[in-house]
Amino acid sequence: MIRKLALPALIGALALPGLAFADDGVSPGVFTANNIWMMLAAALVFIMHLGFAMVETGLTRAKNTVNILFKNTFIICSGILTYYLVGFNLMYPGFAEGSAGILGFAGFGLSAGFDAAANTPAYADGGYTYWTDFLFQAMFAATAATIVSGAVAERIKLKSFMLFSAIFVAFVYTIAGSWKWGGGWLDGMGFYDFAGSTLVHSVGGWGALMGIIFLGPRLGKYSKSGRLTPIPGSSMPSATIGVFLLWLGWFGFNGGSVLSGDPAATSFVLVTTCLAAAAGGVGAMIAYSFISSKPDLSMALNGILAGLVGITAGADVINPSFAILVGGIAGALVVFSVITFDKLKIDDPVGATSVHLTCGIWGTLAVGIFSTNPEHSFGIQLVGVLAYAGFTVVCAGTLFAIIRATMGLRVSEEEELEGLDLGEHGMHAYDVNPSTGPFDDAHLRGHAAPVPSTALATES
Amino acid sequence: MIRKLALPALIGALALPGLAFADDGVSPGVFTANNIWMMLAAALVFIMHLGFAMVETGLTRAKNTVNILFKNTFIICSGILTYYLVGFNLMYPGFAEGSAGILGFAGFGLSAGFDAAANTPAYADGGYTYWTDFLFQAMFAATAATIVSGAVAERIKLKSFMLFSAIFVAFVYTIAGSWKWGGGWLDGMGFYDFAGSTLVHSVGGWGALMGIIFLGPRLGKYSKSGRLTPIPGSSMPSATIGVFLLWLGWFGFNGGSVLSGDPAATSFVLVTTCLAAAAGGVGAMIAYSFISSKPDLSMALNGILAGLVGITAGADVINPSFAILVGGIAGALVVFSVITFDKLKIDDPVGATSVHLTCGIWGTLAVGIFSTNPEHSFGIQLVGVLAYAGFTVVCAGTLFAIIRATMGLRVSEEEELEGLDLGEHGMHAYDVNPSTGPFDDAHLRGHAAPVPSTALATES
Amino acid sequence: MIRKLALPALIGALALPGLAFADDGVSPGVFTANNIWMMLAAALVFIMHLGFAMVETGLTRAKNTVNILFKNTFIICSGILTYYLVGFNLMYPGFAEGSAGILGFAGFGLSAGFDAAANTPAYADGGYTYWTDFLFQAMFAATAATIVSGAVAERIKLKSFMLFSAIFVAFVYTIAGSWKWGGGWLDGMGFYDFAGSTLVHSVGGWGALMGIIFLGPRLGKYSKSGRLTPIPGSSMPSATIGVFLLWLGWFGFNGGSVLSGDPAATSFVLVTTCLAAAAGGVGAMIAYSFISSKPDLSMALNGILAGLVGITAGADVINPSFAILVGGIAGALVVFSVITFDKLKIDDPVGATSVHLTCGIWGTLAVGIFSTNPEHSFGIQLVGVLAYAGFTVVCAGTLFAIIRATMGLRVSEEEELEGLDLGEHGMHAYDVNPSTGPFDDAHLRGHAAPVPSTALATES
Amino acid sequence: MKKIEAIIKPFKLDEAKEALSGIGIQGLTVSEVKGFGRQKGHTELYRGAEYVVDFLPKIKLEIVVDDELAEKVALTLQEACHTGRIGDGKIFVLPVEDALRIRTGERGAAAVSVG
Amino acid sequence: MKKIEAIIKPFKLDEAKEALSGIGIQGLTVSEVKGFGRQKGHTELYRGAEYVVDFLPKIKLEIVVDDELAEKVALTLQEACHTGRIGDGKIFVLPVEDALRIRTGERGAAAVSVG
Amino acid sequence: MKKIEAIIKPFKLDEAKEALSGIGIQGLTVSEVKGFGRQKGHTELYRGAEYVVDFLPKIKLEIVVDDELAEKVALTLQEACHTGRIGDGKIFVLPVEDALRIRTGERGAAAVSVG
Ligand SMILES: Nc1ncnc2c1ncn2[C@@H]1O[C@H](COP(=O)(O)OP(=O)(O)O)[C@@H](O)[C@H]1O
Ligand SMILES: Nc1ncnc2c1ncn2[C@@H]1O[C@H](COP(=O)(O)OP(=O)(O)O)[C@@H](O)[C@H]1O
Ligand SMILES: Nc1ncnc2c1ncn2[C@@H]1O[C@H](COP(=O)(O)OP(=O)(O)O)[C@@H](O)[C@H]1O
Repeated sequence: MIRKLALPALIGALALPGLAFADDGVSPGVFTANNIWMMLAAALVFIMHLGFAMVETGLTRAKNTVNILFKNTFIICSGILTYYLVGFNLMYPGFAEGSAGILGFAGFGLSAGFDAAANTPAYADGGYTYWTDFLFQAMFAATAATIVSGAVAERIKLKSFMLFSAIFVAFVYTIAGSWKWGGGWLDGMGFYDFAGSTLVHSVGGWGALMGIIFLGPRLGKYSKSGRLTPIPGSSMPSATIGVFLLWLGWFGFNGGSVLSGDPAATSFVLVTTCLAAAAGGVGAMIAYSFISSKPDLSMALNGILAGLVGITAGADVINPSFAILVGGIAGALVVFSVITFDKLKIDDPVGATSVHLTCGIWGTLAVGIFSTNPEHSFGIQLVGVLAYAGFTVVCAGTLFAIIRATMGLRVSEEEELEGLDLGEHGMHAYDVNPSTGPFDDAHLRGHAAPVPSTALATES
Repeated sequence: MIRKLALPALIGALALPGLAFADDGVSPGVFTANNIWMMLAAALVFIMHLGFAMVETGLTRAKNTVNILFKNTFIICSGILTYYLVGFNLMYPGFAEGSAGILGFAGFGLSAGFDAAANTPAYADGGYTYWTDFLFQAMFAATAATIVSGAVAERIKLKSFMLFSAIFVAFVYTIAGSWKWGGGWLDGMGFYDFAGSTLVHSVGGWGALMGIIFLGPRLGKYSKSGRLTPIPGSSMPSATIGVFLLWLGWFGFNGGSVLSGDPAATSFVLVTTCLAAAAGGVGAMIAYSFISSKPDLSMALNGILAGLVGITAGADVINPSFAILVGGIAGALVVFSVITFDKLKIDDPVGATSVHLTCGIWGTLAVGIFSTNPEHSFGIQLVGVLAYAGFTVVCAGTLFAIIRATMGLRVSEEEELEGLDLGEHGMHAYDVNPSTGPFDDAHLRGHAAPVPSTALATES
Repeated sequence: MIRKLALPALIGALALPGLAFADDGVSPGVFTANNIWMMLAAALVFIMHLGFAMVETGLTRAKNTVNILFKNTFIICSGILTYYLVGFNLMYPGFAEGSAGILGFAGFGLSAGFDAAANTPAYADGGYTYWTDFLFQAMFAATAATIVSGAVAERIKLKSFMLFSAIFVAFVYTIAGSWKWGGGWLDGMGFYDFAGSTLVHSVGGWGALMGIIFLGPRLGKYSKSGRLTPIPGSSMPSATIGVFLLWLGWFGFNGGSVLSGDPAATSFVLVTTCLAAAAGGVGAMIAYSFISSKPDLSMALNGILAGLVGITAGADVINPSFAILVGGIAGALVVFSVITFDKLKIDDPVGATSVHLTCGIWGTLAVGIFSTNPEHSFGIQLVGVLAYAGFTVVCAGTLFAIIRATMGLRVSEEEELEGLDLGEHGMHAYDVNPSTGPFDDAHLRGHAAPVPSTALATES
Repeated sequence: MKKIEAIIKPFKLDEAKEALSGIGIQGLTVSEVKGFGRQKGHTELYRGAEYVVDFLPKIKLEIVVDDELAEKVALTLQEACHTGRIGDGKIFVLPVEDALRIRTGERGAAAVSVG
Repeated sequence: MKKIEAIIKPFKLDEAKEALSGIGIQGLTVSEVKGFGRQKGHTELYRGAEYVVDFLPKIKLEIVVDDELAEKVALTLQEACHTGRIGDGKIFVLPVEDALRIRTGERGAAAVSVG
Repeated sequence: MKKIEAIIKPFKLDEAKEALSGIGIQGLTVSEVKGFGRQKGHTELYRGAEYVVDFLPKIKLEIVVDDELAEKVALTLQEACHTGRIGDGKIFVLPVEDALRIRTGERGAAAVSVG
């Protein structure tokens, strides 16, 4: 998606609203329908944040669950607010003719939303209103930081992560995004990334990788001799809920990136998206069958996400049969990527780097191979991949280095062993023992009020 | 939202359908799109019931989980049926010109849906059909009782609650609602409540408060000396799922309250809603940081809900920057409200009164402060708040008093200690021990069939 | 729903696109809105797969949870892919004039989607595009196999089930479906099944029944003397999440079966659907109250599903008051069906046969009783029910027989006792003990890396 | 030395702990167990079928003390955990030959003393 | 008095309980434990990596009885829990010096008798 | 025979097991317990209110061995589980009168020997 910057059109619209309307050829019905589609796409991308929270919760240990949920709650809240404050106008600065297209800023807040034509069809060819535009983009923005969250889970200090993620969403993601979706230099070069295999997923993935490198693996994951001990997640149902919600959210992530409800374009994108997701799941199952005769649910789930990330760059320009290929390869790739990263002692509890970085790159390059648009080229796609790699690695690396040097990045070993829930939050995530045992009743567990003596007398 | 009562228009429509259409200026495309938006809003409000169920499940103990889930399942089912039977026509009675606007009833059932124009643009300016109208309103209705459910959890008798909630939804909520949304006396006075900070949330909140007062605190929450012992919830992932689903549902709760898919209005409302939610979460985090250095997830989650409840009364008339303020204050308020209620021995396991009552009042008054509509006044908003307070307190109080005197309100102390799941339902909510221990296998736990002897012989 | 096969229209469209448009009388606004509705319906049906996964997870034991989640993940992935490959064109072959209407095939893949008019209003009267059509139908298809999954849970071999479900979705469901929705012989006879009480639910239900018969009951469910020992599920919250998501999904399942966003028709269908669901829940509660004074949550949840399945065949032709009756009866039926099947030693862990088969039949026959369309007859409905019964029983039975004879159907007794999670996947679903005990930390549980000695020294 | 093992009703744990503190006991070990005895289990229900759960949740306390304290601990526990209703539980006294404090290597009575 | 401690395979609990009832035992305490012994643990898999879980789920039974009953309880349990396969478990007999029924204050054999 | 009961810090389980293997111990039984002692519990927080959790997670090991091995097991465990910090735990030695291997019916020392 490239948001059309409708500033000149806006001026025209103010002068000649009737004509502008006629020019656009967009009826009130189409405008209303388009805008509804885009608002719902925003809602669907919103629910992806719950999806991420659940995947991360499921694939990490129960002693760190509150911490993970808190981080995800913080990211969506702070992400929306910083996007309101600066993000939206950093990402869509309206680069002037002849500008380098690297950095621009259109001012704080959303005052442009009160322009007379900002919420008419004139704003964006009748695709959506200014407010919808902001909302959809804001929901996207927080995604990048969420990707990092899973990779650094179970050992990063809460406050350090909060600082990192706030800056990452507000500045790194948005400035990087302006290069393509904001109409910056990569857009000028012809780089293509429909809905963010690179702009969202690889950016998040590079951030995740830097986090892992600066933190090191979790205690106990590797012995001194280097032998790997897996650390199973705490809840496969949670992980599954997460992945299905993410797939659902992708209806909006990719479907909304059409930037209108155009029937042919949106439905085509949903078909390629779902085919790639399905192929990703099956691809991962097949690839894993070469490794073990016992199918791994977490890999199949990662495979679905891999397929989704893989098709995201080209969901509108890759035909269904190739979408299956792109998704299936992504699903296989994610399996080998997870295992390879594990061998390299890059300890990523949820496979975020494999899903978002490895498959984000693959998806971006796949546009260069399979696109129906002859203008897309593998070389330029590669340039884009490298540009985002360089920028994000430098920014995230610098951020992590500064944070590590000042406030520290990793919790103490005691806290890590005991769990971040107790260390950072002083509480537990679960107490599902239905018995009336003492460990399920806080009032017995702690310094409790004596139970009224009548209760004792009547208990049978 | 004020549902336009299109009866006169209907008559016109029957006579001159073509003209009615032209008058409305609503094309089939806009009508179709509007109605789709409203149906989806109904679906989103529906899923809020799962959200409530999960929040309540998460923030209470595992020994009462089945009971909570059952109550929430009952509320949505019975709520829809009573709204069909009487609720819809109590809430939207079509007060006659010159009526007092306090109580009206348009008859049982939905036969008006078969009027010739009931499902044409003539019904509601092309915003939606009669059937959509009913569905959207029905989904709203059950919400008020659900708010009570959380507050009285872990100690109320199932049947007593079922009776209370059925009457509360069918009569109290609907009659109160008619005063404003049904075009009654408060509407005439100029009271404003866009989507129900007062009509839904405070009404539910007052009911919750009365329930708590009539029931008293849970055993063990306060010692004889009055010292407070917290009773942690059983599942923070469930609570988080609940809050994210509620936020998602609010896209429909507030977005649907525009009563059409009007692009500018709906998208504006979604932006203020999401900004307030985000600010509520951050506001609660900041406020809590003055109390403890260890952030509390449940407070952050309550903060999001607080922001949502707070903006609900004025989501269409409060500008984005003020929406952040309203939400942020709500988030801070909820923290202090939870702690204050706890000090006052008002034992609310899920913080329902703090979220829905405290912030519902705040949101309603905030319209008087921040509204862009100069006709909105703080004084009249206060009148509305007080009117709903009075009516609901009296109705809910009377109901609880009668139920307590007749069938009893609170379970026995033994049952409360043992858990309502066993007492009211004879079953448990969880058995997630994956081992083959005897307590996970009912056939070993209970009077079980002897395992076939071959099984024994082959077990290694 | 009967998908209009727009092939002749397509030809017209190619010749005279402008006229085609005028003929259809569908404006771009309506077309866009309709297609959005249908895409969202596809998304809602998609999320039903998560609903099924959660219901099954909740109502079975924790030692089989990974297996259940894996099966559900596989079904949706493989279902979409086989529907792409052959399913769509088996189900909608475009039976030639005068054909028997039993079996047809329109070729592999989706190349018809690239026809010039495939994504214009000419394709399906402006209801949706070709791509949307495929997507919506694909999401439906996998549902039938999912129904089987729950019924055979906790004892079927993974690979055997995978093979069965892939064939069942690709061939049995699709060929059966072509008889009615594909315009085949039953459609010609006047059989009516709006959204699949029979075509989806009974077909799945018959498959489930055959699976249960071929497998036999779970170990420990029945003693040698035939006495029944219930096997409670592992998570009532999961089951509740599942049912609410299924209800939500039904907004798309039934609402999308209108095959357009027509305001009156879609909103009518949603109202009957929700009333029946609510009545199903209440009906089950009432029916169960004759059996026990302690309400059973799982029965109430099954009742909601029963109401939904029951109304599905006639959601567009049964008036609201009768929808309540149909749903309420379905809710009561499901209670007696569950208990009766249990007595007959048909061991269905999740009640799939009672919900989908019993109530699918009831719903189909109910059309013959309550339909507002005088052409619908009880007799023809019965013919349809029997035809689907015969075909599915034979196909599923043959499949299960072949699989049992070749690769085997049931896991070993040891594996069943130990759990399929360990046997088929070598892993566990849950580890929610938040303590740092050794059984929650893989690195202590397994052959672990020694914890760094500094950690020991500092642990307090 | 003796080991006192007590099987008690779960909600009595707090009172037991307080009572033991009252007589100077500073250490004990607790576990969740299931008990089968004269106290009847409850009937559970699931989807229309009943089954009896015989095993009831109980708490097991283990306290190792010097010989002379054993009787006092047993009586204190009996008093604290007594409700007079079936299922109150049992107290067993077992001989212990030696004790060792892991931290210091102290043996015998010193290993379980307050120091 | 003696305490019989038996570590058995989980699915044998029911048979053990039945067998003990058969010889008049009316009370016992059960807990979930993990056992490490000659029975090999199983290999688990997660995301492509294997690890061996050495600790297997077992059930521990504790039954305190009069001296004369001890041998009978041990033999009854051995028979009921026997499958002949590695990992069937162990039975230990420990001396108990005293018992006390919390409800009544009865001591010694009376504390664990049917009364 | 003797039964060695050790209450240790959870993260020491693996080292304890390795150390015992080192001296030829092939069987043991483990359970999760909560300990109350001189090691202070931690403060937990919930919605603005604090409460102290006194019971800390511990692991209980039970190993039955021949009399002559008992001392060695105790000392090995003490060494392996020692960190020098409060809460390291205790080791108790109890007399055992008999043992029985369910699989074979072997009695006494043979029941817990490697065979
Ligand atoms: N012989 C026994 N050996 C070990 N534990 C026993 C024995 N008898 C009873 N218990 C334990 O004591 C608990 C209480 O016993 P019960 O017979 O129900 O009541 P009471 O002690 O009041 O007579 C049982 O649940 C069980 O855990
Ligand atoms: N020396 C021991 N002390 C305490 N428990 C033991 C001992 N040896 C074995 N166990 C327990 O007995 C169980 C069975 O022992 P194992 O050696 O596997 O088989 P078997 O008893 O058939 O020889 C173990 O899992 C463990 O719980
Ligand atoms: N008298 C006792 N009887 C039984 N268990 C005890 C006793 N004293 C301590 N314990 C157990 O030993 C653990 C460690 O004891 P603690 O006093 O905290 O530290 P330390 O052993 O280093 O002095 C406790 O948590 C408890 O489980």
